[in-house]
Amino acid sequence: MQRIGVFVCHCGTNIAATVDVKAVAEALGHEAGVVISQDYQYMCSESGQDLVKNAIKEHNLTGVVVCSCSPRMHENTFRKAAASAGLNPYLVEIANIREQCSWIHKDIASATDKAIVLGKAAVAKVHLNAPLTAGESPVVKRALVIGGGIAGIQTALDIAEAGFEVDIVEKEPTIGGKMAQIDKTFPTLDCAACILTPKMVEAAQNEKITIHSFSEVADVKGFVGNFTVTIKKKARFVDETKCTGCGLCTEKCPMKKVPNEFNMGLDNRTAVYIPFAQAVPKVATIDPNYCLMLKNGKCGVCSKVCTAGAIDYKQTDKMIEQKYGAIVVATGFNPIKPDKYDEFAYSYCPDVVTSLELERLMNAAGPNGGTLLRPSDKTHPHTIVFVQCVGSRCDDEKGKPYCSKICCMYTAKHAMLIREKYPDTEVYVFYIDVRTPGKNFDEFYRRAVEQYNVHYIKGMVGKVTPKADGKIDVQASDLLANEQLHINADMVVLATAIEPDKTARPLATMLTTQMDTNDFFTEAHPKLRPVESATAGIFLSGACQGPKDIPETVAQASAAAAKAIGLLCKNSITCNPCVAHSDELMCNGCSACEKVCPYGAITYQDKEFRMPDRSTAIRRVASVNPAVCQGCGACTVACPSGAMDLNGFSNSQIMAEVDAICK
Amino acid sequence: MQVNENFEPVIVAFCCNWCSYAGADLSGTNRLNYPSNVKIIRVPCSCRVNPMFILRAFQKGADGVILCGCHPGDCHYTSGNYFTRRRITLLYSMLDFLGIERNRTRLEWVSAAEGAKFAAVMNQFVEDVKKLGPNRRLEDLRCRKQ
Amino acid sequence: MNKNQKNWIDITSGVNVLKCMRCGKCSATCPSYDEMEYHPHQFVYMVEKGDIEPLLNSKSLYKCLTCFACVERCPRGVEPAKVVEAVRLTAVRQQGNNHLIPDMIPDMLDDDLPQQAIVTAFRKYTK
Amino acid sequence: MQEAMIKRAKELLADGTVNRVMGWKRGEFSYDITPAVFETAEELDAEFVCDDLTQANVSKYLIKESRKEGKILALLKPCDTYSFNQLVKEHRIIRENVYVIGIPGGPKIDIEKIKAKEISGILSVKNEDYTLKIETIYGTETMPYYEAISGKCENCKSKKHVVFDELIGEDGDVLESNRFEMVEKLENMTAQERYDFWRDQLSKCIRCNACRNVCPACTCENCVFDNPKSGIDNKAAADSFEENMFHIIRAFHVAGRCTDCGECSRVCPQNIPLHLLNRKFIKDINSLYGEYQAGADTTSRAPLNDYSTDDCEPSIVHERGVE
Repeated sequence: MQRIGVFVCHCGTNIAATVDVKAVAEALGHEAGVVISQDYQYMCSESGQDLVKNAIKEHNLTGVVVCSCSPRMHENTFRKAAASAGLNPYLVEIANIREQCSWIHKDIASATDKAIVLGKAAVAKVHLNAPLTAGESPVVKRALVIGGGIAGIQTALDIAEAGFEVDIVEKEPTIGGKMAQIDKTFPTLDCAACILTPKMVEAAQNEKITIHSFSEVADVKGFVGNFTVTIKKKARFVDETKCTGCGLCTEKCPMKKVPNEFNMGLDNRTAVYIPFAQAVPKVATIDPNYCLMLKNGKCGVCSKVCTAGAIDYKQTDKMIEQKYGAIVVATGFNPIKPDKYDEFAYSYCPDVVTSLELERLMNAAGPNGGTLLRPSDKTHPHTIVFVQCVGSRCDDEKGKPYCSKICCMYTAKHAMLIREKYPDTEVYVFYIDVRTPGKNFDEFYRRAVEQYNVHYIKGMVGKVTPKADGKIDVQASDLLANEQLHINADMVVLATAIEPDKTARPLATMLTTQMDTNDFFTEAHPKLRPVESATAGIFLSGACQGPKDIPETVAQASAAAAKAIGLLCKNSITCNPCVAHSDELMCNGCSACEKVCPYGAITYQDKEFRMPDRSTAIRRVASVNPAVCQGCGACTVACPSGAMDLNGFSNSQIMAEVDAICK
Repeated sequence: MQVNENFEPVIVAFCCNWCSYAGADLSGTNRLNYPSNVKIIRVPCSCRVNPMFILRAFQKGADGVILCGCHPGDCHYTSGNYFTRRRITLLYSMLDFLGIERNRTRLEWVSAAEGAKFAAVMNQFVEDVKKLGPNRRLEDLRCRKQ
Repeated sequence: MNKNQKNWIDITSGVNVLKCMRCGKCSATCPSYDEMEYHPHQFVYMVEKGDIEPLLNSKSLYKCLTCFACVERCPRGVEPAKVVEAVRLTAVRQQGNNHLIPDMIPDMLDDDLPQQAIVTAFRKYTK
Repeated sequence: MQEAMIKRAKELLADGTVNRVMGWKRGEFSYDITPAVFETAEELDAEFVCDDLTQANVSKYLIKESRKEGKILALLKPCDTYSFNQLVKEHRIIRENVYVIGIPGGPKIDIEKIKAKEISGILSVKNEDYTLKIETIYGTETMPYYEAISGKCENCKSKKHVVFDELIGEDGDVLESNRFEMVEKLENMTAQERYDFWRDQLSKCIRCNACRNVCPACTCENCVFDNPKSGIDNKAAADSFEENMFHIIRAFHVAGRCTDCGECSRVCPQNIPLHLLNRKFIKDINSLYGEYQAGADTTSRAPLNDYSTDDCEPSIVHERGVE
């Protein structure tokens, strides 16, 4: 026999002003199985909770209905109260008579009627509630960081510092990411390599960190605390354990005409290559698209000169499987290619470059050894025009709708560096708005204007026309002077928008995390949970979540690490007990539920059953892994026989609510 | 059809916990009105709603049933509402095939931020069902309280 | 500010001038820039403010070549040329409304006049 | 043809390929052809029947039979192979335990259509050059073959066997059929007319459960309508609504799985055109989510267990047809 207690909250006047709470308590007191029905000023207060606890003990209640605010608000409060009084917390139901009743309706009579119906539905449901126990699931004490840029490196270092094993998966042959390509950093103008490479080395030398370079995540299974990840180690045709990084092979390789992606294709590399001198791991990689041995079977020079015997033309992609408790996504960004904008002549004029290309042109390790020269004729440029917002803040399909955030600052940096090094060069910056919020940022921009005399012009470049004499005509508007300008420039630099890496979208699908329309990962809460994804156990680090500069990226990387460490510190996590379960006697083994499960929580096994006629039969039946199931209920509807049901929201419970409402 | 001015329909609304139920809460927080005919049943995801529940509601005397879930692509469980969309499209099409008035059933995507949309949808739905009058075609008179 | 006029321009141009982020790319790209008193970005801005009278009285209206370079290059999809066209239409309508009425046609007809010319003139001067 | 089947079945029994044969035999009346399992050559000689009246789809029987000791021979008409394949896909039939021989399909004869001509006391029916010669206790009657064609064969969708180990006779092709004609006709009626149509039909239902019991897609270990835990269990019809609910839910449960074999309408003692509900789902699925034929293969994803991010919204119901 059910013994149900009903507790109606006034919520001060929030509920009591429009709902006659005494009448609600009175009406629900007559429902079958209800042994006590009370109202109280503030049910969630300590004395209100005591009221519930005492009633549970005094009346030996088997179920509790609280008519109060939304269950999203205080369901946990009352569950905990029930638990402390010895009642299973899942025998508590909330009737939402505030957000969905008293705050919506003005008429006391109809609001009271509705509150009674909602209460009755909750009573009908609680009749069928079963005590549930939250299971525990162990946490694997190892983290995976996807992406080895500054974000991934920082996250990995922080997690390792806390004493946990951490693996970095990087798709390129070296870690370092975009920051490795950058020359100087704003607003301090210190050398990027000088602050990044020590961190790369630190990551490589940290015994808790394993770097899987030239690797990709191929598959992700499992759930928070217990992910199983398949990592594809792409064939680099060089034995990582043997290669000493001496670079002899790269010197001797006869195939020297491969566009060097590290230098943005501004110079060439060999088919066997080490991306840059400070690469980590410092191991050669053979590019199979260009290697003469791999393409035609003729050459083998690198193998002959390698004293370590590290060259292995027969190497194939290798799959490794590893278990992780937490995953941090740090897939970063790429600048877009501005070739869709015909007016900027990027695709056919070599002296129109993107900012990242300029970064390489100015870098001491770049194609010109740090001397800024025009790519077309290697002469010194005397007039340089910077164009801001190329592809950012666009409302068309060519560009991105958002502000890329970092361009204003790096353009100021470029302008300043050029004026510092080549005072004879005139620098023009065409801007729409200069956006420099951040510590010492606006001061930095003002320095470019005031100290370095960079010409900032409010307006946009409309057309870039390469001329026969090698100069470039830049047609632009100066909105403040209200005139149209023509600048006879030597070089044009486009501050192109940045976009999430192309690998992010398929990765999001594997991780079952959400993305926005621009393919940036969506955080669990835009203000309060900025480094967590909505999927438990998956954290976000760096520009994969949105455009960020280096300090912000590092801050977020450490924050993501802190969240991951918080998870890894636990020995086990409590699972949601409101999960699906299959009644084996009714299951047909038809696999419909398995097909709709987004988590792969359903597996099948052949089980022996005793049939009514005492014979035995082997049947294929579904079973749900309660630690993997998240309780969406998709399977319960796919199941034609009704064998699949959901704890806490069972077929009969929902149907009881329907009946109570429709009566 | 005769329109009874005093007809107060029984409306059952199934709302997914993560978006639409929160959206309904938000319309409360913002004090946006909609008729008290609407009674909400919380489900974890719109894909938890079995066609049986919808038919059961009609059987027991509901005049309209509305199902609310996260916008496609925003499902907390990644794909639940996509399954919902197919199932419910086919079910509503079948009810239409059997001659049940189309405006008695509805599926709406309401996010946790769309309190105003929730109220507007409910106002519209109640109005539409009121126009249709009591559900005679799919109601089980036996279960109606006299 | 003439609200009706502004509404009419908004409707006939089909342009949401509020989308403009004032980058000036339209004016940067305009081949008639130097001929114009008011430039494409000013058209958009002044229509937004409802400051339409000066535009109606300016020769700039007729300097626009309708080459659509601004439409092509506007990063916000504002389509300034359509705004100029809408202002131009406003002016045309104001100046004795329609420049061509059907009753005028019979007098203009002669054997050498291609019918296409009448249709085109009609389209251009009436709308 | 029947002789060829018996001969081949006996061979397969003799060489041990199979130890049972799933076929048909005569029931209480000679024209009542019922599915039956044969274990010996003698039984086959004595009782095996496969003639123009043999309509029953034996796929469903193979769920249980394929779980027994040894292999069973199944003789499947083209339409039956779709049901068979669908059940293999759902892991209901254990394929390894069935030896499938594809046999030619219909059009088959429906005895009810002969009876409808007020011919009674039927002893036997023979097809002589597309004229039916009907021996009755009152003498011999004749009628044209096509006038007695079974409802389920009228809109044959395929003469192709989608699964078989060997064939007796030739394999055919998937046919162009106008099987959705009646569904379309209903769709073009007004809501009131549709309601009246179904009210007339469904009110005849006596909840005998024949449709469910014969349906090769309704193979649940325990049907929701028999299961007290489901909350909707009911055996007999207590009111008109329950027929609606039963038939809608049944059609929904088999949506995307129904191969359109037509058995439900064939066995209905009240002649309710139940297959129209299934065909409505098939038609909707084909038009909204792409052509799909349940049972055509064993690997594709069922349309209701699948989705596309740009599927139509349910409001499409409002945009089509007649309110």
